Amino acid sequence: MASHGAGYTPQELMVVAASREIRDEEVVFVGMRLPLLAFALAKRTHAPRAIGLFENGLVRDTPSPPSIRTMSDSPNVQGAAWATGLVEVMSLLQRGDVHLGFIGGAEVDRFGNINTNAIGNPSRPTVKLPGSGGAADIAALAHRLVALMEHEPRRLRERVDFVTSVGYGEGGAWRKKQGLVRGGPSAVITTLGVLRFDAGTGEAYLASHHPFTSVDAVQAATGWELRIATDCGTTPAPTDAELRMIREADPDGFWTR
Amino acid sequence: MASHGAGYTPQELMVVAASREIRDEEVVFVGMRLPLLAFALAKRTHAPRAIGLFENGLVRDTPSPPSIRTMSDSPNVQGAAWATGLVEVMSLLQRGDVHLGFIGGAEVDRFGNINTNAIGNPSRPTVKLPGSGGAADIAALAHRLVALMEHEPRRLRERVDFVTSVGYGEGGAWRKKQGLVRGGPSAVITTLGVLRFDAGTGEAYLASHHPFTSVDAVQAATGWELRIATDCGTTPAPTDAELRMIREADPDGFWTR
Amino acid sequence: MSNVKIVSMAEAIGRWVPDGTSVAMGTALESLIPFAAGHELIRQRRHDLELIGPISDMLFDQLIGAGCVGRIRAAWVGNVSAGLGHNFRRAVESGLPGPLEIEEHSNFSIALALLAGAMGVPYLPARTLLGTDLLARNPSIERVTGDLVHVSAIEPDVAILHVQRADAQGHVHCWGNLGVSKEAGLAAKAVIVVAEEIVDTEMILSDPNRVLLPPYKVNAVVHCPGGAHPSPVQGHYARDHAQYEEYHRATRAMEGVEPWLDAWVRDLPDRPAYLAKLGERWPALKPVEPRLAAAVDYA
Amino acid sequence: MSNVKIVSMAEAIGRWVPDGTSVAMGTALESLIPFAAGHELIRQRRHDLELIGPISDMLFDQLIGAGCVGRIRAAWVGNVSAGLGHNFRRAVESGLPGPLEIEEHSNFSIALALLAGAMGVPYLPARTLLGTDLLARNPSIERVTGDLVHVSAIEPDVAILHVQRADAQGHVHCWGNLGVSKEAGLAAKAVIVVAEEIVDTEMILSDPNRVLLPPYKVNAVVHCPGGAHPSPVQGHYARDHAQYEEYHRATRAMEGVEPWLDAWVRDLPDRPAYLAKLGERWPALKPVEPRLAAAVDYA
Repeated sequence: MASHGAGYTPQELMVVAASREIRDEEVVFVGMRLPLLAFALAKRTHAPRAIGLFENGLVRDTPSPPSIRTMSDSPNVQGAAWATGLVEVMSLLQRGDVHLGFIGGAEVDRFGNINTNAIGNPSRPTVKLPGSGGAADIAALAHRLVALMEHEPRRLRERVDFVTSVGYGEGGAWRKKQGLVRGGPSAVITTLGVLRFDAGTGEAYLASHHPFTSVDAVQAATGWELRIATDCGTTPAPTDAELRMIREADPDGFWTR
Repeated sequence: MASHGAGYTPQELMVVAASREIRDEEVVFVGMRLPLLAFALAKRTHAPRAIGLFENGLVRDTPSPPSIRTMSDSPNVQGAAWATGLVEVMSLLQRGDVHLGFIGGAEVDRFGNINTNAIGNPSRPTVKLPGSGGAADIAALAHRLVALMEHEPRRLRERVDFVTSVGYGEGGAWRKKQGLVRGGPSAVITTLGVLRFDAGTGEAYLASHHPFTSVDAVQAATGWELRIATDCGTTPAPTDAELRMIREADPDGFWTR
Repeated sequence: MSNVKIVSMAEAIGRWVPDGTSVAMGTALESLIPFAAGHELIRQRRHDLELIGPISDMLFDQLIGAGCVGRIRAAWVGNVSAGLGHNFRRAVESGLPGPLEIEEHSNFSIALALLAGAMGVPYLPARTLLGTDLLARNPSIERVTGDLVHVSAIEPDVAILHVQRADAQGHVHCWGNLGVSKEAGLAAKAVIVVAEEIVDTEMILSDPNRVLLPPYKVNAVVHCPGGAHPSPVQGHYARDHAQYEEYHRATRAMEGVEPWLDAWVRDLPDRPAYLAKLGERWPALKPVEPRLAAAVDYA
Repeated sequence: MSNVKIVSMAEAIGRWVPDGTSVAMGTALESLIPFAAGHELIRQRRHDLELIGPISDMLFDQLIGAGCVGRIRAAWVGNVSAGLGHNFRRAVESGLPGPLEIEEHSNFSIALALLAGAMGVPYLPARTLLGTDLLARNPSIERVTGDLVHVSAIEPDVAILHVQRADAQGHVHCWGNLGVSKEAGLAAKAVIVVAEEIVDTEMILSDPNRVLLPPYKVNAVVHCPGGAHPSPVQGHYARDHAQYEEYHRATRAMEGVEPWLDAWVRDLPDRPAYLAKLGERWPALKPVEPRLAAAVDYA
């Protein structure tokens, strides 16, 4: 693809941006698709001692092998550092062991709340989505949350129809009032830019736009009046080395092309 | 020993009596010492499909091998049907899977309450005992409970100093009032006889005395005015076949002599 | 001490999963999914089932499309590598082929519900779901203090567990990712084990830590090699990604559902016929080289 | 990615178990008891420890006798095959050699307390202990409804876990009866693993289902063959019943305690010296024939 002529796809840039959210020695709730590649990339670059958790019951301290389509594919179990149950891994999350969690979503709103259950009235939805999986748990219980999304006006909405995974709720001290002991979105990495959140209000702002787009284009693709960071710049492009590693991990381009 | 000249020891008779409490296909919380032998005997006679649980995390559907001293001795793990954790096995008990549980005790009272924590004032005991282990859980959660005890006046008391393992409490509907969902003592098998409990009042009565003693001797060795069943008879003596099997399972007589 | 529990898939489903049963399936997430059991439910035209599981990777969608399902309690229903489950969508959006009641969970809440059932307690506490519409809309999860919810126990009528090997008496070895298989099996009132291999009791008892649940919990053992295809079974076969894509495409329009069910389920009498229909795809999924676990000595 | 956690027993105890620490030990009940670690605590003259465990088969009694312990949270303290623990008795009955605070549990309640800690919740519900003096006297267990108690979480400062094998990075294999080892390790703020064997990482990762807990939870790995003697270690050595009897007899009178501690702990610099002192008893406990677990293929 790479229709923007940059030599890499938006997905590849998202993988690189996601990998940079991972710090060395962190425990990361990995999830599938792009985060799987981001974890592999981080392990091979700046975070060699990061640990990956998978909700099916796996803990890995080496990256998942290439070409798997689900976290339960046999190669993801081979060489795992622990193969246990879902309750055990979710309990690590609940205890506060997880520094960073990745999730996806169909819709996100200006306070980082994410919907993966239903578009429209939840009791009679116009589009029924598959549901939370572990995303709601990760959003509630990880110290930091990073979501990865397609950037379209129908996906970045003023208010989501159903809160599957909590962001900053209605903003301000909302999370604390709900009894949430930690966490909240650290970044939403989209196909067009990186959103971060105001520490006081919990409202999203554009922290950087990807090299192949602009602040105006991001604004136009967002369903509310998106705030822009005063120092909003360009998301760093992938290096050649990063692209090579991503393409080794996703040789068929299943997730990134 | 066998000082009473019967050709078997009181402990051997207790094992036989305990084994007869086990019905075929039952799930039995075995415990150690004499119940271990009772389980092995029952499996080899009338209850070949009984299942044994051990609180360290073991489930066996074959008897434990001979000559083990604790449930965690390596041979007790070998050939187990499940080797898991304490929580899992106790959860089977809590769910109501366990038909019959065996425990021991230092003191028992007229309502079948058992003390294994402290003699005297629990805050400054004259004799400090090791504690519950799993006995309190088994007494609360098994459908039927069988306790095995030495029969002495200081051990069979009007009221125990500390309730470790609940019997029928103060009698009547006490168990239900405490919120206990099932269970209660079915028998206390002592070195002198078998006590059972009135279904209405929960009070102990002598159901049978062992062949080498008498109702009067049992009365004299009991710390309260023990009721006697109108049909109180003699505990059936071990058969030669039973004795042979017990001695195969406890070749050194560690538990039974 | 003979206690043979081996029955055919048709017998197991016929006896233990009547209409209206609540069934836990797909408990190891994307692996070990009991598709063969699900297909037998479709062949026996089961109705009003309540399906329970963390995620369902395509199986629940097939059962919904076949009209077997009245209610779902799950965290996710779809097709993991291909996307949405079209039958699930249609059932919720339009009530086709029939109405579908859903109780929506997260993976942790459905797992805790089964664990509570396994532990014999009415609920377990958790710090998840606070502030979500999942909590607001699910009557089985209750906020009890400022920072804690109680997740109510679930005790399925039956759990159907696909495993690598079992003996005739219900001793079971299972390995790889375990998901909520143990919890579901222990919580359920009855357990059907579907095994790739039937082996001697001695083999299972040589490694009691590898056993999944106590043998007395197992009511039926079905020998069904390939019974989890297209999901992966550690040590036996890889995931057949293509079938997930094909099913996704075939069932996008409602008219595609019945032909797919006829071709892959109803027109096939049993699992061997299904595997034969796969042709060369089936042996190609088998691993070439073993990857053996290091030796363990129980002496 | 080098991350070597191997230290000597003296270093592990010195760094992770200062005076006043709460320590979970003896988590696999009568097996895998970390006696070598306990003896190092005695040699380093630790004070005011809080000991946590389901039952303690002799180890807690030794630590009490040596004056290391200020508080115990346990279900049972004694000597399983020989009877009472004389030091425990004396400490509670007479405050000798020092006062001892006890919080008395059942095996299930202490296990649930550790599980609650491992799960990150303040309590877990249970149906046990209703009507007992254990409930009446233990402030960490509360009756909350007519038929349910809540057991408060315990998070030990450190758990000391004896296992069969580990690598230098804290990947751990453990088998046999597991007791509450997993729960204690997950609940604890730090974990010391004491291993019979140090092996290659590859060996551990060949069987991820056999792993006890995630490697990042392990702070120190101590190589200490025979470190659980006289308790049994599956696949390595049998229980040395005689030592339990000897200790029981030797410590019946208080005057016998110090000589026993000198002879078996203080006068010995480390575990090899202890094993040498055992003489012919030690090799006699080793199994003659292996009993290998059936092969498992992760391909």
